[in-house]
Amino acid sequence: MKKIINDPNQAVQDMVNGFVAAYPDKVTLIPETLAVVRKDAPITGKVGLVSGGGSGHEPAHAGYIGKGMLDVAVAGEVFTSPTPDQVLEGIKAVDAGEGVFLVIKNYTGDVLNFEMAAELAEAEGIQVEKVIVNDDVAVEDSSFTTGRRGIAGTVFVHKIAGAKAEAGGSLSEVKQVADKVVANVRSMGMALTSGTVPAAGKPGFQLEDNEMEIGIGIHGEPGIERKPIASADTIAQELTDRILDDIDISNGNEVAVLINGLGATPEMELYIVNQKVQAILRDRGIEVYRTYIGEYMTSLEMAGCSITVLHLDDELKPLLDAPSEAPAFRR
Amino acid sequence: MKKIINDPNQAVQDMVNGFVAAYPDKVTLIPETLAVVRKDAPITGKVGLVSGGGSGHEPAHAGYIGKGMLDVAVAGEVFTSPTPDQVLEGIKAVDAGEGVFLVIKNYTGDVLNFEMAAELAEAEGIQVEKVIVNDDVAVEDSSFTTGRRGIAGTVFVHKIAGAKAEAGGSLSEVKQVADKVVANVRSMGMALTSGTVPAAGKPGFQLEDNEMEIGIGIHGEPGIERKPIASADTIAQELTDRILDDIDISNGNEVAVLINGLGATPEMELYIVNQKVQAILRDRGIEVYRTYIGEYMTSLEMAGCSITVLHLDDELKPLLDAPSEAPAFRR
Amino acid sequence: MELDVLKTVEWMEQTNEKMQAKKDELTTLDQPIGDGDHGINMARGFQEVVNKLNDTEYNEVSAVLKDVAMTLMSKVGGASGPLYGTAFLKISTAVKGAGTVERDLFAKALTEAVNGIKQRGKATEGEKTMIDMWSPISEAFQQASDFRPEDMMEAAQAALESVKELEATKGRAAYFKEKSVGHLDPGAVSTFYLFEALADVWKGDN
Amino acid sequence: MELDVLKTVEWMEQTNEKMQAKKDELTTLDQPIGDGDHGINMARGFQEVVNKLNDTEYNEVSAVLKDVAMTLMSKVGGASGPLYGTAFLKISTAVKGAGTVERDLFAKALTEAVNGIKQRGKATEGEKTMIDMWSPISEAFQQASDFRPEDMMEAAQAALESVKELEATKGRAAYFKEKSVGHLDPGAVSTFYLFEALADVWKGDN
Ligand SMILES: Nc1ncnc2c1ncn2[C@@H]1O[C@H](COP(=O)(O)OP(=O)(O)O)[C@@H](O)[C@H]1O
Ligand SMILES: Nc1ncnc2c1ncn2[C@@H]1O[C@H](COP(=O)(O)OP(=O)(O)O)[C@@H](O)[C@H]1O
Ligand SMILES: [Mg+2]
Ligand SMILES: [Mg+2]
Ligand SMILES: [Mg+2]
Ligand SMILES: [Mg+2]
Repeated sequence: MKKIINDPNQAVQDMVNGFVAAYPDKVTLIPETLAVVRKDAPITGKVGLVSGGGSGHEPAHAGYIGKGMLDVAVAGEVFTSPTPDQVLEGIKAVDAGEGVFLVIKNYTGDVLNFEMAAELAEAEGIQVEKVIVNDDVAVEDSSFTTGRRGIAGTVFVHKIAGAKAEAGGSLSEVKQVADKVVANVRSMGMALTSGTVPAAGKPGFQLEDNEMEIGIGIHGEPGIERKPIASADTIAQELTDRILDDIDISNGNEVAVLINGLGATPEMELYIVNQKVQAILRDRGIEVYRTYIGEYMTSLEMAGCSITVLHLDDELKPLLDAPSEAPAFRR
Repeated sequence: MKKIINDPNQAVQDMVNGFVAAYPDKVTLIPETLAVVRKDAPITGKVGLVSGGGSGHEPAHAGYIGKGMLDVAVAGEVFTSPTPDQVLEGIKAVDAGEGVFLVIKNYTGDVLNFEMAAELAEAEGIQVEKVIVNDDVAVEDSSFTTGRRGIAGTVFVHKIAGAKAEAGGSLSEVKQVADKVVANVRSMGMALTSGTVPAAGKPGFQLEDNEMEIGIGIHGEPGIERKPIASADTIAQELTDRILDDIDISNGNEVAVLINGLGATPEMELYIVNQKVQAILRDRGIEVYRTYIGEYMTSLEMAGCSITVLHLDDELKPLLDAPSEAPAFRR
Repeated sequence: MELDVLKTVEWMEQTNEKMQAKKDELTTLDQPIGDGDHGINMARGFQEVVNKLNDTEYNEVSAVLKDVAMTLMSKVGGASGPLYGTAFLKISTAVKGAGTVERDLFAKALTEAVNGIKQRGKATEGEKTMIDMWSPISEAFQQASDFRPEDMMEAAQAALESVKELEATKGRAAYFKEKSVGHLDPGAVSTFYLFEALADVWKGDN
Repeated sequence: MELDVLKTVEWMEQTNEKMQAKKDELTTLDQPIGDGDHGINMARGFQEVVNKLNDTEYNEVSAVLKDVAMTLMSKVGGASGPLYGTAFLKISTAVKGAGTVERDLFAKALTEAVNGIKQRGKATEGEKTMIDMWSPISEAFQQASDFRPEDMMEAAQAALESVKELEATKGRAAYFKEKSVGHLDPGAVSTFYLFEALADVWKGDN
């Protein structure tokens, strides 16, 4: 294991400290937690937006904190959902009386811990709503879920629900638009190598020099097929086809595209993938309204990428384009 | 070599096409070149800003194109400076009669090719000025330079010179402020692994599992010392000390900090490094005005990071904070 | 079987020792069909449990187990934290008021624990999870009235064998449906160690 | 030595064949003390040179060499592109007007080439660059009037030996100052192949 860390067991704490130290005017740490919160929270009149999950997906989730996106991000240990008490602290820190909205990726651990936190918050009189993101078309049920996994499409949920909340949307309006994003977003990923959990010290899985894994998740969990490395065009075709087979987007529709790096893949390769994705969409008469390329939802130092397509409409477009001060998604 | 590419010899062309396809409203490709240019260039009344260099440093350089930063980025083959004729096309595309400013990193290849382009442009009656960025304190002379190398500090030159040009600064004013940035910016990097040039097919160098290399450049060229991997804190201390030994920044001064990932290092580790860098600066009474963390100037899939410190003053601060629409440096 | 406060604390201490010793094994088991953190999670969680128990005075077994539950819930995270937490919370509630917990009561408590895990995780037997260890052990407890630690471990051992042969259907990546056969489930194995620790403490009874 | 248009084109064709064959070797040489692209750069550049020459009719050696220069300049990039380009541009200028280039004229042209490289790259002999191949070959040309291809290759071979022993001082990372000893400079080696190709063509004269 080659990592720039101190104590592997302190990596998440050190990271969270380092994050807060980078933006001391904007965010702070809730004492005795790994929850990073907007300094101006709770914000009067605004629904609080909470996300989080295991660490190792940076810039998710703290990078999406800021005016126009999240109010708080609760970090767990690497690939391990945060505990209910920490999520509860996050919820309490951002509740301004308008209720709090939770963005949860569909993994058993995340769902269990966030739902328990929601129950505890409700018991304290806080109104809580949630959305469970399940954009990964690779597997219907995975190592960690009943139903699909939540992966990079979560970023669009943060952005759009965040814009809605910032614009003064009510808790049920925020939920409605978040549900709409989840209904209209699909993703799929692939990997060339796997990452190493610092405290584990060895990679999650091993691929041969000529192998890739298709349908990978973001925790180093296995995908659906292991096969010889194909060209960027072939990979882009396979992932995009699987996504478009799964969702009704037709000629003349508009979409947002996210080509997401999983941690160790150079941006050069993401652009190469994008070239093909755009060609496929163009051939189908689908109009690309916005394209995002970079590392948005990673899996430690996994080499690989995921493709996300979000079907847009006139409600979603302005929310996607609304201002955001989150360091990892500035608009 | 595990890469998501098509033909290794077409990787740069494919990348540039994929980049332009991502932002078709904003940028276009100059025909028969690898130069990406703002769609609205040349911009009346504005000095044109040109950067570029070998590929493999993404998001540099095309990611810094946009209102408030660069007008054109000329890409060479991987780690190979673009040729003078391509740079010349870039210069011609952005000259609006106010002159053109070149940002060059101090590598023999970049300097030779950009200077030849400048001579050709001047022969065509275009006013050209330039700055040679040499922020790397690791080596006085390197494999590729006489004098210091130019690395991640270049991003601050793009940002500040870009803001000056956007604000209507004259060619000599742009040069003056760019020179000031170069005089006040220092960087140093380290690596855990090296990247692989696609057409070469094997890594630039090999480190043992317990080794790191200090003082690395951004082309896989060797650093100044190879030694056992140290903790993040030790690494941060060594790099920051070397930087601060080299430049007079004292108690009460303000700086901008950039913790830059070299391609394969998870953002988690960059935050861990930042924790220590901020502590060191705080201990010295140096005030951090802005911190940037992420991949700004990479070296393919090299694992490692660099630290950059820019000494700010009242002229540089507003330029750093001025709006930018570049996809890789939004403000 | 006579679980009093002291023995309950001892059970947790021995469990912790096992989790520390088996940390790498459990993590390795979690890599091929999971995300490679189960040993880390268990080692962190039970260390915190022991820290908590050593810092506190208890009058009742139920109170010990409640702190075990709350500590696991608040220190583990992931899927296993809430699931183990729920199991211990159910046991704690079931044994409330008892000075020492006898076999019958413990058997009843285990039924509650199994139901709690199933409900929380929306899963059932045969899906290659920790349920496939908790459930057969619980069933074994219900049957024989002269149930001894050796019998428990026999049931646990048998469960270990069968969990290996299970095909992960619902809870696993499609890719691993068949490939999961032959792999142990990490949560089932950590549960095995939990009961192995109980057996050790229990044997001390006699 | 009698370099006419045909022979000059042949020289470039043979050079290209060598660069293609030695592509990996040159790249590997560029890895330990450079950035691992020299073979790629040379192979790309001389392939383009040959494409260009095959597409064009020439009346003069100078015109061939000018196209070589311009092609290398516009297709190679990096440090070697402008340096090789400058060298050929200087040679082209020096032989302008000559129908065939004889040894004396070529020797004069080489001096110009060496000066051109030095000026462009702000470097000089002994810094472990291509100059340490161009310069000794050029010098050898100046001295003997009955200079033959075998003599040129002897000088080139000797230069290869000495360049290996040079310590990269100015142009190299501090770290490699001593470590560079024993390594060949990739640009010096590609220059060696350039003149080896010339020797082959030249030998055909006799
Ligand atoms: N829905 C579920 N019901 C019961 N047990 C489950 C369920 N999901 C996961 N588990 C158990 O949890 C174990 C994994 O725990 P752990 O690795 O600590 O958490 P995570 O899965 O969040 O990484 C699995 O081996 C399995 O035994
Ligand atoms: N300043 C210089 N003067 C002369 N030759 C140089 C100089 N800098 C580099 N070279 C030559 O160029 C070669 C490297 O070329 P190449 O790898 O193609 O370009 P780059 O160095 O830009 O990657 C070196 O081996 C050396 O011979
Ligand atoms: Mg986990
Ligand atoms: Mg190069
Ligand atoms: Mg796990
Ligand atoms: Mg080179």
